[in-house]
Amino acid sequence: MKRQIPLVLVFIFGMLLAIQYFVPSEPSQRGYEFVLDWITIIGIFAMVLGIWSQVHVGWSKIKHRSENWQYSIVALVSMFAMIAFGLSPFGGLQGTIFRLIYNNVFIPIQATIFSLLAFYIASASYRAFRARSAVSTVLLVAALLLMLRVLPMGPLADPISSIGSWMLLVPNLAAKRAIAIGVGLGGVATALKIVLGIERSYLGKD
Amino acid sequence: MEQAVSTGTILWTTVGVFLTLCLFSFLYKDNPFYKFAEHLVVGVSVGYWAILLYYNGVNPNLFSHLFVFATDPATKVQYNTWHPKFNEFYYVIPGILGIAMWTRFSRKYSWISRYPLALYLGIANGIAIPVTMKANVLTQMRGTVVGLGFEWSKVGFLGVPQGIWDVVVVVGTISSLIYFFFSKEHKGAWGGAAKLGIYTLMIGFGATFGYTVMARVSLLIYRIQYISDWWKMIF
Amino acid sequence: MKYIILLFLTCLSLCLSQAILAQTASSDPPAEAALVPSEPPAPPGNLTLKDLPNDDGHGIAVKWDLSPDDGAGAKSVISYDIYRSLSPDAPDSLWKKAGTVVLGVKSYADKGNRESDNDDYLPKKTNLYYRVYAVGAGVRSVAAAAGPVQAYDNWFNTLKVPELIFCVVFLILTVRFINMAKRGIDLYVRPLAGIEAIDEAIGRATEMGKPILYCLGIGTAGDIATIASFTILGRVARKVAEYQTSMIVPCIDPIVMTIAQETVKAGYADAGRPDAYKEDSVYYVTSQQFPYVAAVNGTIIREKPATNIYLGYFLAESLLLAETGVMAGSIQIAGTDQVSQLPFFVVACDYTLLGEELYAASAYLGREPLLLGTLKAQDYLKAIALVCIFALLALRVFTGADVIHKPFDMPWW
Amino acid sequence: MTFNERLLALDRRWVFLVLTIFVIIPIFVKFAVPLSPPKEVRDVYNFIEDLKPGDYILISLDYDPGSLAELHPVAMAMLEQCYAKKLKVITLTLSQTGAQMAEEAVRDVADSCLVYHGFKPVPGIDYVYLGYKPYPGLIILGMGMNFRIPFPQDYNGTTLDSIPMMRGIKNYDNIKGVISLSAGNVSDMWVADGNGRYNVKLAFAQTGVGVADYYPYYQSGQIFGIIGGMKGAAEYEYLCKNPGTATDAMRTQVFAHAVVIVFIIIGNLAFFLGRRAKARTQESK
Repeated sequence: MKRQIPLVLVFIFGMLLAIQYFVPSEPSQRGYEFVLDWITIIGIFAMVLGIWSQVHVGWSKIKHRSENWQYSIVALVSMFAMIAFGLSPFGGLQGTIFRLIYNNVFIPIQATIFSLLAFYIASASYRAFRARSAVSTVLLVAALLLMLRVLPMGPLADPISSIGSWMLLVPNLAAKRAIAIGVGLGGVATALKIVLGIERSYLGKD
Repeated sequence: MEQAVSTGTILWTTVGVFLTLCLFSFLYKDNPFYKFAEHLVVGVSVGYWAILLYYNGVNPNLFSHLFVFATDPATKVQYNTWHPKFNEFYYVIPGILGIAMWTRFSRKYSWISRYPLALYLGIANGIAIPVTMKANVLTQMRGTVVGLGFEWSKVGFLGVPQGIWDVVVVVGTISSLIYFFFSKEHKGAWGGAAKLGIYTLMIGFGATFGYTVMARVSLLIYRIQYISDWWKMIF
Repeated sequence: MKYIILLFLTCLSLCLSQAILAQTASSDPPAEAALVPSEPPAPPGNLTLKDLPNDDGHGIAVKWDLSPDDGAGAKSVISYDIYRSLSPDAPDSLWKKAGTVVLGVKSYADKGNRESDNDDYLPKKTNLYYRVYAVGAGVRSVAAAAGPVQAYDNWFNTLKVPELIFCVVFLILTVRFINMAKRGIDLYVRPLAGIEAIDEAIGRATEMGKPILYCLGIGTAGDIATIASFTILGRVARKVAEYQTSMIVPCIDPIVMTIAQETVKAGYADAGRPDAYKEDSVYYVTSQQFPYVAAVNGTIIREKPATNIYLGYFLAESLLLAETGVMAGSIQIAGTDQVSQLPFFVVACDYTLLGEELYAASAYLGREPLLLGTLKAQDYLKAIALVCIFALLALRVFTGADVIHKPFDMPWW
Repeated sequence: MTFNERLLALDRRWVFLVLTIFVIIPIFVKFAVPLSPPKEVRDVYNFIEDLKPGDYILISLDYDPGSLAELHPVAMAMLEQCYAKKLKVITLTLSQTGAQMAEEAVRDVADSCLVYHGFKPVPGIDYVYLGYKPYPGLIILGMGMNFRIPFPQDYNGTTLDSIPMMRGIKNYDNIKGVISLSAGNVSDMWVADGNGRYNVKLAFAQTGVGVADYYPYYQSGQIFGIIGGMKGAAEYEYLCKNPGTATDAMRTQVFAHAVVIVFIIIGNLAFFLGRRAKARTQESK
């Protein structure tokens, strides 16, 4: 009851959905769309579990006064404030405060975190691009040549730029293809392992 | 172009710039400003996501099937009248499955939540099997076989015919695939092919890395622009 | 406001220039380029209608012969307009425009909507009639109605035969190798560096008395990479429990969190220490990419985990997380199916599982014969794919491109 | 601790600091980046330079606001070049979300011509903006027959025949070339429908991400030039001697890349010196 039925459900639905891909008829399409809605709806209900997890972790930090507990208050208050501002009495998704917070807190922070990559890509290059072995030398040289494309190189500009294009179009393409084929087969194997019930650790014990 | 900027705009942009600087301070070391910005954005994003799911998820995907919706003639906004409708009653099933997730709050009945999880994984994996097979395996095979031109008359890199480079692509793809074989040890000729494969992979990785630097620096330029716009607005 | 003024000025200057030019241009020859509706082009011929194959029963395949005026002369065709109706002699207003194609094209797949309240509804098993107009410069040809034709459901999509063959072969191979494994036949797999590193890394964490951070990426529980990561998480959790280390699993999705909790709990139970499992060690952070990164980075820098494991679906956060991990002095193991992110993991992490190695990892860690069976099946299908590539390429080289192009140009692909 | 050991153990915050400084410097210190535009960019520039005043050119601004950073500078520099050369410029967009942006660009550059060149191109006489219409493939084909088929009127609703510069201008035969600035597959349609069917002389400006896909068209001669990404934009501005936002951004890019490259070189030097020193101490033992 606790493990067998879920395993049977995984098998039946996995097989049905895999077969559905080959059946274009209307009932099959409608069934597919209906079942996709299930996934969405289960995900939405699970959001309550997510919020609960946030509150639980945050609250236990505050209660036990563990390190940095003050910041958990920031997280919890901002979460509930955002939910409150987003509810209909405040205008819903188009509410003024909701929009303002979204545009002036959420968006700038996202963009800034993304832009940290400029620094990280520099420090990672400095640390990791060392000619330790033949393989790492190849990695280093390839990256270096692509970076040199941007610099004013005078007469060297054309050859460097064409080597760069060549690397993107020939070895890079081959590497991407091979990885994509491997990933495809590995992905199918993993999905099959779940559907056939060979892999079942996600269902827990007992 | 002088334009009057409202105090509100200045205030809110200042908030944004302040948070931006808080986050940049992480580069020096972890500090209270970063911790504040981090927890703030986590809270705001969870709240935002929850609200988004409610309006764009629960309503269109569930409630609209179970209840009669009406449109407010003034604002054109749809609202739920909470009057049940019965022609799509089967949408009760996902509703029940969703609620079954909540049994996790109880120790005794939490196993019930495995049912929706099992369905979720079954559906996701079932969909994935043929789609992955097609999108990754077959499409890439096709690309290798007919995607390349093998034109011997066209001059490519280093004055070598483009067709030769196409052959190099095929050889690179095959040797990289050989690198990924799990059943055979990398020894002898097989090991040589695998080695060629790993070099191909590394050139590809290095090139991608070097190529990406520009895009990442662009992100930083925009951020600096954001701060300097604010600076100009204030002073 | 400024735009309105500008627009106004633009209009004004336009009018003025018109007025000025009207005087000077009066001596110009008449504008020969003006669009004088030419004679209508000849209509397309031989209209044939068929049920659209491989669809849900709301589509019709329309074919015609090109109009004689297609692509040449003053009254050349520019496009063809396809109209559909429920009756051959319905007035023009009841003919619904189904689509437009450019000159030189002589077929159209009319995929209608399946909802009866939709404007583009194409009813199933109902007589339908079609007209195809050749449209010239400002005029269109006459068109005769053709029909009737009916749309039917199809029960098998013949365009998906290649996938079907590959899937079935894979299934057969998997079942065969699993049976071999069950019978105790030893299946060899070569060692994989990243896998041994996971074992060492957990040992290191125990020595240092520090936790292990396991990040499942930013995929949902429906992404195969995340699912593969669950299978590895179970084994890592088991080892963590055996070594009596602690672990931190921040999740980006509530469902991912739920499954991860079950998985970790099971891992602890397998190790015989179910009581050591702490519910809060697997927690939900937020569903948004960059706030999630901010939080995980904070956790890494504050908790200073001995080991960070990043396995699953990753995008730009790959380097953001991995570099922070380096700052915190953690050993790092990564793996993703995202080709574009592998370079960053390779550069910043100590071990990287490349692409499909991520999917193989659970078999390696568990060493369970059944899992090794699927790994073998994977290798065999890879070999088949290689053979196919070779064979097709050889065919292409020896017989010329046309032969090989023909099957590949079919809408299968 | 020897010098190279110290270098090897260099705190990454020094990298961050140096990068920050070199990213900020170009904002305050303006100087010309010596760029050496490759042939494919020079080809586009020279094509326009070699046209005679009064020649017609079509510039299709087929990008949406998302690609503004990379393609807008090209649009600005190119439009100014055309206006300054007194070409007759026909502009339009095949991107749904780009209609208003393109209109502003076309007009703004005309306005700025007054400042830089002492005259203002007149709409309807020196340039025309046709606006946006859906189905790019059909539009491109339609214009091959007659501009009036897809665009009976311009963006402001003036019929084409009452626009002075459009008199007698029927189709691609009356214009010297087409330059499409695009972030996506509209370029493919220009090649297939424009060049393939009507032999239009064609050049592209593409975003950095997409440019690699369109080089084959340049090699095969289907397009006569291609401008790629921010770098291409800066190079074009450089050729036009009209530095703008792309040049500014490029200045920062050059510095940032130089910093990263120098750090990689330093790291490797320290690594090799350290290895040699280690080998020597082992020898002496």
